[in-house]
Amino acid sequence: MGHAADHAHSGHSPFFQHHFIDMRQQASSAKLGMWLFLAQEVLFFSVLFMAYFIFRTLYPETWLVAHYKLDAALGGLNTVVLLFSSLTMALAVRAAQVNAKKQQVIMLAVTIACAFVFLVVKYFEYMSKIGKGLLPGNLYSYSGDIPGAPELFFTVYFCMTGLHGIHVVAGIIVLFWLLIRAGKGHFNSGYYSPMENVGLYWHLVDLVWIFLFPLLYLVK
Amino acid sequence: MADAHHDELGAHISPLQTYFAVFGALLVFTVLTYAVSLADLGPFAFPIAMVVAFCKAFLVATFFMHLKYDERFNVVVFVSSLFFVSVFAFFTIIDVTGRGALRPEEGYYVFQEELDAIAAMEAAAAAEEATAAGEEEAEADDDDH
Amino acid sequence: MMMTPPLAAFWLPPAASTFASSVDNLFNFITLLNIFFFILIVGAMAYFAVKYKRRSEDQKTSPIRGNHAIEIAWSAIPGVLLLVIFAWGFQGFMHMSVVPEDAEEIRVTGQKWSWAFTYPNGGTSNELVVPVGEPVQLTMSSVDVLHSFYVPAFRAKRDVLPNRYTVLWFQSDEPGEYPVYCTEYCGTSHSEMVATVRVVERDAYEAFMDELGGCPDGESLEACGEVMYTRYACNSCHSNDGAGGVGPTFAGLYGTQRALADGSNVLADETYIANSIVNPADQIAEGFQPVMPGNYGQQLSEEQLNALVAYITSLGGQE
Amino acid sequence: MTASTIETAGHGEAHGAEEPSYLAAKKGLMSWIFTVDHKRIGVMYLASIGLFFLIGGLLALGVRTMLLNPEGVNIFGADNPAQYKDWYNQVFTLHGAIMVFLVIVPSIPASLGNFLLPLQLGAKDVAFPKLNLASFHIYFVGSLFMIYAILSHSLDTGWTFYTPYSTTTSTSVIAATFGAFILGFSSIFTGLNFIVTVHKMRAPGLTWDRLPLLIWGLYATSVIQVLATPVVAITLLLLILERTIGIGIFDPTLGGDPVLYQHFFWFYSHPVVYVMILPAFGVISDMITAHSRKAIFGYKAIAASSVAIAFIGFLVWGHHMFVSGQSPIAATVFSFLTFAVAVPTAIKVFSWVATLYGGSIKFTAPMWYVYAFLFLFTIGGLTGIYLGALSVDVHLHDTYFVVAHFHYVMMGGTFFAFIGAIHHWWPKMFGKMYNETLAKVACFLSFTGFNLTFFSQFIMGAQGMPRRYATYAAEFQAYHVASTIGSYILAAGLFTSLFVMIHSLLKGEKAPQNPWNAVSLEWETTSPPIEHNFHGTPVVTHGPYDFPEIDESQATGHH
Repeated sequence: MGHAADHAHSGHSPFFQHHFIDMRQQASSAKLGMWLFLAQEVLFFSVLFMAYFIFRTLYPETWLVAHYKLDAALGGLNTVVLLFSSLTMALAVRAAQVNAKKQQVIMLAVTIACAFVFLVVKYFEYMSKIGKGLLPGNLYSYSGDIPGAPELFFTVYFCMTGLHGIHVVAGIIVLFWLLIRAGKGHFNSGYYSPMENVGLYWHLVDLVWIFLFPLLYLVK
Repeated sequence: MADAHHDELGAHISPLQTYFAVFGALLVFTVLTYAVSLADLGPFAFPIAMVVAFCKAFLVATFFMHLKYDERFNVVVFVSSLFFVSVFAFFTIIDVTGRGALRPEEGYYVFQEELDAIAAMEAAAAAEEATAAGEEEAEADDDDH
Repeated sequence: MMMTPPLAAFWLPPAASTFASSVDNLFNFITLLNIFFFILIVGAMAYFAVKYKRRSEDQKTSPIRGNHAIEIAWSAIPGVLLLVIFAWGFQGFMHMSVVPEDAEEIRVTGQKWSWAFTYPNGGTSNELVVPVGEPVQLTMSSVDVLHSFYVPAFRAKRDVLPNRYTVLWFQSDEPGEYPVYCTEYCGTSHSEMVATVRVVERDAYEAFMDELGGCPDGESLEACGEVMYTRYACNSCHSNDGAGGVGPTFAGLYGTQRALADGSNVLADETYIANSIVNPADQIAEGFQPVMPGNYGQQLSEEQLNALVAYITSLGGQE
Repeated sequence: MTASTIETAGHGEAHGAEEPSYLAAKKGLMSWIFTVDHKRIGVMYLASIGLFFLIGGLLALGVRTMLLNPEGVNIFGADNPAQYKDWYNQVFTLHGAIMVFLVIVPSIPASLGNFLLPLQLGAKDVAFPKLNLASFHIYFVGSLFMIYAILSHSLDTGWTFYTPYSTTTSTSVIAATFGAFILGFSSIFTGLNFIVTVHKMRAPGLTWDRLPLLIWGLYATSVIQVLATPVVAITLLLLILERTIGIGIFDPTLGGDPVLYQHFFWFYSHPVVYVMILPAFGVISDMITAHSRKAIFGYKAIAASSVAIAFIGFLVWGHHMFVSGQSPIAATVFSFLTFAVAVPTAIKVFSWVATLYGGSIKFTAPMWYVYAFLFLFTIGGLTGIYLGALSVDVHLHDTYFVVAHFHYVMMGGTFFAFIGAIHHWWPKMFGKMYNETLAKVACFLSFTGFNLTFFSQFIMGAQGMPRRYATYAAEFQAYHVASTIGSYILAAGLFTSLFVMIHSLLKGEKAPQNPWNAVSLEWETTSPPIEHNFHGTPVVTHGPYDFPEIDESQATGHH
């Protein structure tokens, strides 16, 4: 295993934590931790997906009619924005791997900008729904006629996109933290765990949206 | 330790082209999903949309999230989370859809809305039949002449 | 019907339905198996405790770390026994789940905290009377939260859900009276959400049904109201002697000025009393929660409602 | 010790002997509250869990006392019967909620697990020490919400928060469920930390087949915590939204489905039963071997069965819903899988008993608890068979039979193992020995009281006594009285245990490094351990149960 050699090697990084043997063990532990966290996130979202499928099965006509109330163009725009932010996030990690400091900062900044665009678009969507009374559960007050249980469709819509939106907001916060650290030049080929793991988180947020978009906006 | 394809921690460095190609593919898939939703595919629309979404998810997980080059166990973690979601979904759905299995005509599982919807559908069908019958009668009358 | 084996007689209440014997036999089978395995395990522990008690500090121990044959045996044998139990339980459960075609259907409504039984002729009571030797189907729903309908003597239980019907059936060949419990926690008086099921001959069942339609002939309105007071379980929340409860007492109610939760006052006359029975949420008395079910208007016939009002009026107040 | 084949390599031996223990390394309250030392965090969990166990236990005594009479005993001075019943409902709900969310779920993993896992792995700490501290702080905040719920409007839903009752009652459901939501994250982060630590931080030579079985138990537990807890977290969040803005998912009047709540709830809450019991299996394996000087019988079968139980445990939640209006097809599948999970459990019990064969059994206090555990858990497990069988469960569901069954498993199983394990590792944790005789008296009292309390509940349950009843039919009174008397004896036993512990802390003799001559890694450091656990990195060359007394000359060459 060559502990002694690795130990000496790990001395390079000021971010080495001494209960680990070396930087590789530290990085792979952090990454496994992140994957477990993502597994947890998948189960977290799964309940809402379950609610979606069950009520869709019970009220197919509601789902069919109600989904036309959502703006597929805005949803599509947000999909492209998030996919692009995923690309820039991946490029930011790559920039750390190849020691390109300036590129890290640029890519992170673009990622954050995309996240804000996503939220702004979401804001306009929400405002239009709220204006029409297309709201969850008891708050539902839409004057038009949607068969079945439209309250539940909008409950599912707001819960799913709302929880996703909260994840985007949390993502923005940690991305800013990364941006500051990247600006200070903390990340390089030998240490970029925070960048990599935030990246994984951000891609998962993207993954969830990849399913939300067709399920809510498009599906018949 | 670091060479053109690996960083100091021994992780794989993907070439830039890979990232751009994946992003391109994701855009194509997005357009495809949209196109599928416009075309009238009936019962196939949903499975196709899901297959496309899974393809996109696969691309993101494999290349953007580096699962292709990652430790196998991380793949196991992610796949097992999906497995347990499917267990969760499978059992809950066999219950929800199977509650009326024994004597459905007696309504083990009835929401008022459903009853209303069924009644409305039946009324509409009856009305349609009545008009159709009326037309047939009219046609029959025509023939008589 | 099979004799109740002595083991079941100790553990289980008297059996009074057709599928009870299947449940009891399986219960006994599991009990015997359990006693066998319990003695085996605890016996071995006790034996080893004596035989291998440490006698000296450097006592040598066996190097055994496993034995595939034994391990396979003690996985496979319980596995097979468990399969048998599963199949047996499944068979009994299917018997309980599939309702015979010709069952007598009685509607059950669960509400906090009483049961109402509506018979084929439309009569409603909070006593369940069923004909002996005939399958009876209970089609159940709840007007508020979850309840569960349980008759220990019939080994029958099923949850009662709001806005959905669940079905439970049984056939009892043993005339008698058996307790009914609610076994899904439903709030304050969950433990008093009990009723009686009376298994009677067909004639008596039909006579009981006929009587439910209205007040019995020749009885005064007040006396009939008193019967309704218990039949519809008004007494589970409203006392007739001034004692406190979930709802206001009826004693001394009539003719008084009632303080309402919204701060206003109202005279407790016949109109107020009748309206409070039919639309309980309309005028909530001060200090009480709006928890009374709003479906008595459908359950009570007009005559029964009048009788109940007459009874409450007779309980007093200044006049 | 002759058999110590654990070598220390690397640096640090020079300044070894004089290094202070983790307890003495730093001083002051802040050095505890903000510590990242897994041992101190474990001790803080132990203290908090003990405190909540005391509160939950007193509530249990309240429940038992109120049930002495069929009409109830008005020990809290309620003004009228309705208020009395409301209070009874609150007392049993709080007992359940506190015991489940604040005591049993974190019990062994968060306290002993935190303390022992890195030690048994030969690591300096868990993989993410700050996250570990965060888990404890989250637990603390979650418990504050629970306490707030109790003190504001109490809680009367039962610990399961079934809808629609929980969305309509006037008690503090929001505070309580939000507390449980927060506690869930404490559980998730602890599990995540443990999994990474087991995968990445094992000492050189500590291969998967040399892990102590406690590690296997904790590992299987952690998998459940990470994968099941998020489901209940979001479910409770939906419940809160249901109560505040009426989103309708569980509300039948809006087309929602109250039974869906039960699916979401039990998808977590059944696996979490194994979160409660699997670590107990682990400590029992470690204790039974050390005190009988035998290698465990069927190491691989026990390790594999822990993982199998964790896995199959995810597939059986519907057995809580056999009478809920669930479809008969689903009920059948769930019943079948429930029996499938019984097999690995049976394998474990048989293996423990077989481990005793040919051993050199010393009846120390921990071994008394092991025996009590085996006795009680066997009853708990065997009575589970009745409840898995569909037709019998219809009769027994929601009666005292179920109450007795899960107390035999959770209290008789997990808690007796937990208390035994506290005795076993007490010398390591605090460097003090305890009064052996008094500890055995406590065990005997607890054991006797426990059986009296809960065996009578089996009988009245089978006779048809429903659970969660504030008042009951007179025919059940004899059983209730027996049960209540038993609970007082049980309480006497537990208070004696508490006294043993406090007495040990104040007046106990100094403990040697390895009082039981066990051979897993935690005994290779001082008692109590130094702050960084080991001087240098330990190297493992043998299994966790290779005791020197084992007479290898008798080996026939194959197992």
